[in-house]
Amino acid sequence: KNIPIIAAASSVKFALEEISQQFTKDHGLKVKFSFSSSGNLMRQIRHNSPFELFLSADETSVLKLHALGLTLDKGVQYARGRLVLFTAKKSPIKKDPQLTDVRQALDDGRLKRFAIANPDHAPYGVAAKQVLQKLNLWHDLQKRLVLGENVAQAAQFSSRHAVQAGIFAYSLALKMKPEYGSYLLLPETLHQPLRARMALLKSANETAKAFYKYLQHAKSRAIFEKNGFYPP
Amino acid sequence: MPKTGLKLWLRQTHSIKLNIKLHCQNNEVLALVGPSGSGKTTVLRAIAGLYSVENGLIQCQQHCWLDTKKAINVASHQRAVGFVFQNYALFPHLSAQENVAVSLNHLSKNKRLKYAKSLLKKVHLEGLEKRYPMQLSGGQQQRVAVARALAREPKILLLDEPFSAVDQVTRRRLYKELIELRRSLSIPIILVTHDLNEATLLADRLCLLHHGVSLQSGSPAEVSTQPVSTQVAKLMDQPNIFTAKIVEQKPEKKITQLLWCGQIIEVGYRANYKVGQKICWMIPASDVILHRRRKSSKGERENPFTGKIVDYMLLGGYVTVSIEINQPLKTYLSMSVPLHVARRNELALGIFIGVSLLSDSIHLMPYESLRNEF
Amino acid sequence: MPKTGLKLWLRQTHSIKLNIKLHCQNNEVLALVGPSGSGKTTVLRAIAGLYSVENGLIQCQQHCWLDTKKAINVASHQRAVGFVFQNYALFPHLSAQENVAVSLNHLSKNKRLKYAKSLLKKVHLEGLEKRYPMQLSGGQQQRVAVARALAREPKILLLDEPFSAVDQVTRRRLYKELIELRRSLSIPIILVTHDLNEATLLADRLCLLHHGVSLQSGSPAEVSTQPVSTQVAKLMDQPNIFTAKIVEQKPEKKITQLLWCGQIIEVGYRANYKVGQKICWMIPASDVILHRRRKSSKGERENPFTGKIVDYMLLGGYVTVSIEINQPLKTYLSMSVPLHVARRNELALGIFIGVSLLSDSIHLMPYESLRNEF
Amino acid sequence: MDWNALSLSLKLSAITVAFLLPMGLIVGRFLAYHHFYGKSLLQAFLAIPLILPPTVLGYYLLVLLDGGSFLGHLLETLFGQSLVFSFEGLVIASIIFNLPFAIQPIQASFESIPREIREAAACCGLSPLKVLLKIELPLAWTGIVSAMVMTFAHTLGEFGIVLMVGGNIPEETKTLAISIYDKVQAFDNQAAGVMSAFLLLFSVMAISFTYLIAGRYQRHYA
Amino acid sequence: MDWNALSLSLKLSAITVAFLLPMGLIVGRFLAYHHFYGKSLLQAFLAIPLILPPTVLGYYLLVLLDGGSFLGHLLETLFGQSLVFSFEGLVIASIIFNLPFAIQPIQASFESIPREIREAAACCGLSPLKVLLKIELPLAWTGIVSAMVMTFAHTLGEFGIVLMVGGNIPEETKTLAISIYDKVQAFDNQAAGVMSAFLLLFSVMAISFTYLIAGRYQRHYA
Ligand SMILES: Nc1ncnc2c1ncn2[C@@H]1O[C@H](COP(=O)(O)OP(=O)(O)OP(=O)(O)O)[C@@H](O)[C@H]1O
Ligand SMILES: Nc1ncnc2c1ncn2[C@@H]1O[C@H](COP(=O)(O)OP(=O)(O)OP(=O)(O)O)[C@@H](O)[C@H]1O
Ligand SMILES: [Mg+2]
Ligand SMILES: [Mg+2]
Repeated sequence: KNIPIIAAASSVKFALEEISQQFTKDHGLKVKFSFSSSGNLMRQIRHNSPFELFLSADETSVLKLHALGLTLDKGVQYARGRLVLFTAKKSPIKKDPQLTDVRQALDDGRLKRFAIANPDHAPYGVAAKQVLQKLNLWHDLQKRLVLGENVAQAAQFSSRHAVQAGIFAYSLALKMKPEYGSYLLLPETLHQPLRARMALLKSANETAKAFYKYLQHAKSRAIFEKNGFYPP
Repeated sequence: MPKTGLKLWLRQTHSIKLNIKLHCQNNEVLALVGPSGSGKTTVLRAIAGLYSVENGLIQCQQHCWLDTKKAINVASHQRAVGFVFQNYALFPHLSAQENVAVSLNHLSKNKRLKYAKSLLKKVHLEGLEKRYPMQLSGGQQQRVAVARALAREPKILLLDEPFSAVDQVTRRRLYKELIELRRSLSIPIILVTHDLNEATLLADRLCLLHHGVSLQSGSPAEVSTQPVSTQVAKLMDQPNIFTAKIVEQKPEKKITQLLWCGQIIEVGYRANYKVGQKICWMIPASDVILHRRRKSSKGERENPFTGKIVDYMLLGGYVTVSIEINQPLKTYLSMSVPLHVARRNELALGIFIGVSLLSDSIHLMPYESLRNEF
Repeated sequence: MPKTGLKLWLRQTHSIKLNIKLHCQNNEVLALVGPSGSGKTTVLRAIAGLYSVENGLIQCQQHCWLDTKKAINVASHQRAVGFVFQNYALFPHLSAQENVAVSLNHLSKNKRLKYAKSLLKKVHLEGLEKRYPMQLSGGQQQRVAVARALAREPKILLLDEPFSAVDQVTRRRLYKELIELRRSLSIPIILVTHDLNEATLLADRLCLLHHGVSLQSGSPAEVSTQPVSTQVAKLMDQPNIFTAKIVEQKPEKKITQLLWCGQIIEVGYRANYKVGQKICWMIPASDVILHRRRKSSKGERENPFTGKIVDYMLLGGYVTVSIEINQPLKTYLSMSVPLHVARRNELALGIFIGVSLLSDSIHLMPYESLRNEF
Repeated sequence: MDWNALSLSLKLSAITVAFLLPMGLIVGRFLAYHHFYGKSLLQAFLAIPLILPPTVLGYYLLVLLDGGSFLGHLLETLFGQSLVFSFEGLVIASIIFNLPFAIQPIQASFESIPREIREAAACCGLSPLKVLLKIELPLAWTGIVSAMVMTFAHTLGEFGIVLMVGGNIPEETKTLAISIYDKVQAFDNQAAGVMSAFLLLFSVMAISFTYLIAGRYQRHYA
Repeated sequence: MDWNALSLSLKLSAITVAFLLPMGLIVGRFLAYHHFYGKSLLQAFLAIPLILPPTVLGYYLLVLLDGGSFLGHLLETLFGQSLVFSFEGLVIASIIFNLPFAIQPIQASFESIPREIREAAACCGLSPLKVLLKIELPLAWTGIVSAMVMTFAHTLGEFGIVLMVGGNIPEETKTLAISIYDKVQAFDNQAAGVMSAFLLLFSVMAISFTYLIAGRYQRHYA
């Protein structure tokens, strides 16, 4: 009964499930996941959670827990998230890396709603906000924003008819069925790197540590990449 | 039959079984009596349009309220009925005055309250206008209900056991008020009650219901002393119902003779019975006459019987005794006399007395076997 | 006072006001009568331990159930009372037999059902054991309630208006059954009723309650014909209550004379009243004697009065008439005679008749002003 | 304190109540006085919002109300705007979510009016409409008030559906409950605590007041 | 279909019901038969779980039950383990969340037993315990069944609190409702639809059945 429970951000769900299958195949060891938003997980870890490894979607959550002395060390960065611009099936918006048509659509009224994750607490929301700020769209777009509770909800919103475009994680865009719409990968220069960091928690057992190592292995990197995460 | 007043028949075979025919003239009080569940309330509800019957006709003051053949069925609120419900059904959130004013829908608000006040005065409730139903005693609530029912100037007044919830002293007062009231009204009044005394006291005519069927209608005295069947007699609470045989018919002497308990009883001549025929007969308890102890009076020749007193009950100044006429057959005659008469004649359990059965009070009915059913 | 039976006093000044003292011997039926809200049910509930009073003492068969001074208060289920509730309060989810068996808690399950069956047989309910309360008529429910109350072999039987929910014919049957029943029981029976006839018929003694106070106890005849106050007389539904003045005291002739309506009334000698004193008096309606039309009898010398008949009511074989003795003062005497007597003497509205007031039946009470309050 | 969110929440609650009052009256009264085949099934359907996770219910509402669906398209042309991510959409979601809270107490209070009282009113010559206005509504009012208070309080606190259908737009669909949630997520426990305390205080006061008058009422008439 | 989550949900619901049955009986009966100062306030407090956003309630429960708090410490030493992130913790949260659903119907059903029936039972010589067992429980059973069915259905659907207190751990605290939520989040609409449909079907059946027998009962005795 030493299957460790790994707390992981919802955004890495698909990748992690694949990696853990591979891990079990390679090492004969099993792990369990508890997916939630990074914020929720961090809150739970502060209140005696049974988690042994924490994969955050961002960096700050891990560093904060480290400052509280709840992790073994500062941990490592395991992936780099990317953002996409997504437009629903019948959206009148044309996609381009500089969001020029978004600007245009904003001015001519074609764009009514724009979805991002909540920049107050969701890492991908923070990054999306940075993109919009960098492109000088933040101020004008703010009234048009619908905020997802997390990045998945932002993706849900983006695929709605009522929303013309949205920015969310590349990893989720890969999972979206093409009938909902299409995406465009945004250049990383538009936002601070979405460094996803993980750290072993105080209670980590051997399996957790092994999995921690396995996640940094090239095999895992490949799976991460397949699922929309770039290597750190 | 006059055109005014109420004319009604109801027939139904499903759910509540009904077969009822009755009429009530203006300024007449008709008592609907019958045991619990006999359909009294149902008839009132049908008149008020609160219960839909399969087949029926209800005409009131030349208005047709229901005619199932012509598919006429006037809505409740358009039939001008005054209905006093069994438990009054006052509106608990309205004061006495407002309760009455609800029925004065056609007047302006101001007039309404004024007129309601005057109506409450009529039923002796001045000063209590502002009270809510729960602050009124049973008798006072009943009066509010009556005032409310009358406020509409109804074409008929329906009273469902209006006295059942009040104590005896109040009840007596309310009787008097009803008697006064009906003098001032010229509409039919239908009074539901399961109290025969009440019906006798208050009604001009009485209609006896049983299992949804109207068995007999007539003046209270008539239904009570000349019931059409032993069933009616029993329901009218007659204690002396017996079977006998016709033994002689003397049309010339205007006499019919019965054989009962080995003795001959003479009654007024009844042509419609044959000699040898079995019949049932009854006599009211108050028409069994006691033979005086010491001196005999002329009545004593009329159908004299003697027997032992086996039961003695004192009730409101009157004594009811059971007299054993024939011990093996368990035949008992019930009679009642004022207490002072009972004292003067030293009536008591176990003593033997003589009684006479008044010929005129003996009533014959078709034969039916008399079981003591529960 | 014997040690057995029930002895009770209750006093309370807050919430429901009470000041009640009563006792009831074994094999005695005590009727608690009084208008609605007078506290009858409350007394029964106090006896059964369902209502807690401020100050009181309840002793039954030498057991002390309540003594507020000694802080004794036995729990309901440990007082062996048989309680028949006003609406029977049968357990709706249990059959008649099971309802009775609940009271036989001390027996084994098998014996319980057997004994319950035999008890139901005693109250003439064989064959209906398996029925649920809602499948029984009012009278049958009442019998189940009685059987349930008796099953426990109670030390006292409490009956709260046991006949109010059943119609008259059934009621009469149930009276007979209660009379039979009490013969077989040797415990006190307390019967609450607001029907004076019922109390008179069924009870050995009667206790009159009013606003939570026991006003008078005694045999029904005593309380009814010798009330201690006009209030009691009114509550006992006496129609003839009047004020008068003592005008002469003749101890030697054993006579006291009153002045009433300008005439002298002679009554039996009452030492405790002074000449000139104002008093109240009453006479039962049945003790006002009618003077025969054609022949006079010896009773006619006793306090004769004449007056006009202003009200005539026929009620169950008896006629009640109001006689106007003094028109300006609106003084009316009420009397009742059997219907055949009324017929023979041709009583009718508007005719003048003579009556005698039996001296022995006239009862004097302390003076109180007689308003016709509502 | 997020005053914007508070005023939005109050507005949403008030409008929801304003819509549910007539709906609750019609449906509640109908259920109280009519018996028909499948009534218990209908009542069960009305209880669905109590059972489905709010976010899931919210998701289905989102899909349903969005312009992509047939109904959504219809509503969009009807209202001249998309209902999702708008205050109007929140109102619809809130109405659906509160149906059981509004209907059940109203139904119960109509059921508790004795049939004879209503019949007596008809015999007094009141038309069915006047019976409703003068007799039934005054007698059922505690149930109606209770339904409205519960609906109001419950809309104040509702969160999953509002988040899903509303999209957390400040001054438009960001209600107090969402604001509390956001503060909790952003580790601003103090602000979350203050707002929760306010919400709780208001709700407890409203409900205990309702129970209090309901109790009064019982004592008054029963 | 996530069978693990389903079995976990059923287990959680069953255990919650098992705990709430006696609690609901005790508290519901107490509230039905006793009048005291502040009763309506207490009743309002019992309704709080209806009002506070579940996630927020969940957060406060997390803080409260965690070993760091006094109560949490106490419970931890009592149960020999931390209650948060465990099935036991979920049970506690679920019990708290369902209090109003369990207590209100039970209270109502006890209130509807006429006082005289209970008094008659005492006069038949039954001790208070026997009155409860032989008279009150059989007469109140429809209310009790209704409370239990509602609690069961509602626990199946509860999500916000379970997520917060339980931590979404598969086979331990990941219930059906969370699984549906996860599927919705992961764009697996088909799986979410199937599970929602199952949840709905079960709940609607359970509730309509309850209403049906409640209706029967009314016709039976009233
Ligand atoms: N709503 C109803 N549905 C079906 N049957 C009914 C209904 N109301 C009354 N009944 C039945 O109809 C019959 C007549 O009832 P009704 O109330 O008219 O009797 P009643 O003579 O007024 O009796 P009571 O003296 O007890 O008031 C009874 O057998 C009763 O059980
Ligand atoms: N639970 C109660 N709390 C307060 N007052 C009560 C309660 N029950 C009865 N009363 C009051 O106590 C008084 C006596 O009531 P009780 O029921 O004993 O009268 P009753 O003589 O049995 O009347 P009825 O003939 O109507 O049955 C009444 O004034 C009544 O309003
Ligand atoms: Mg009736
Ligand atoms: Mg009473």
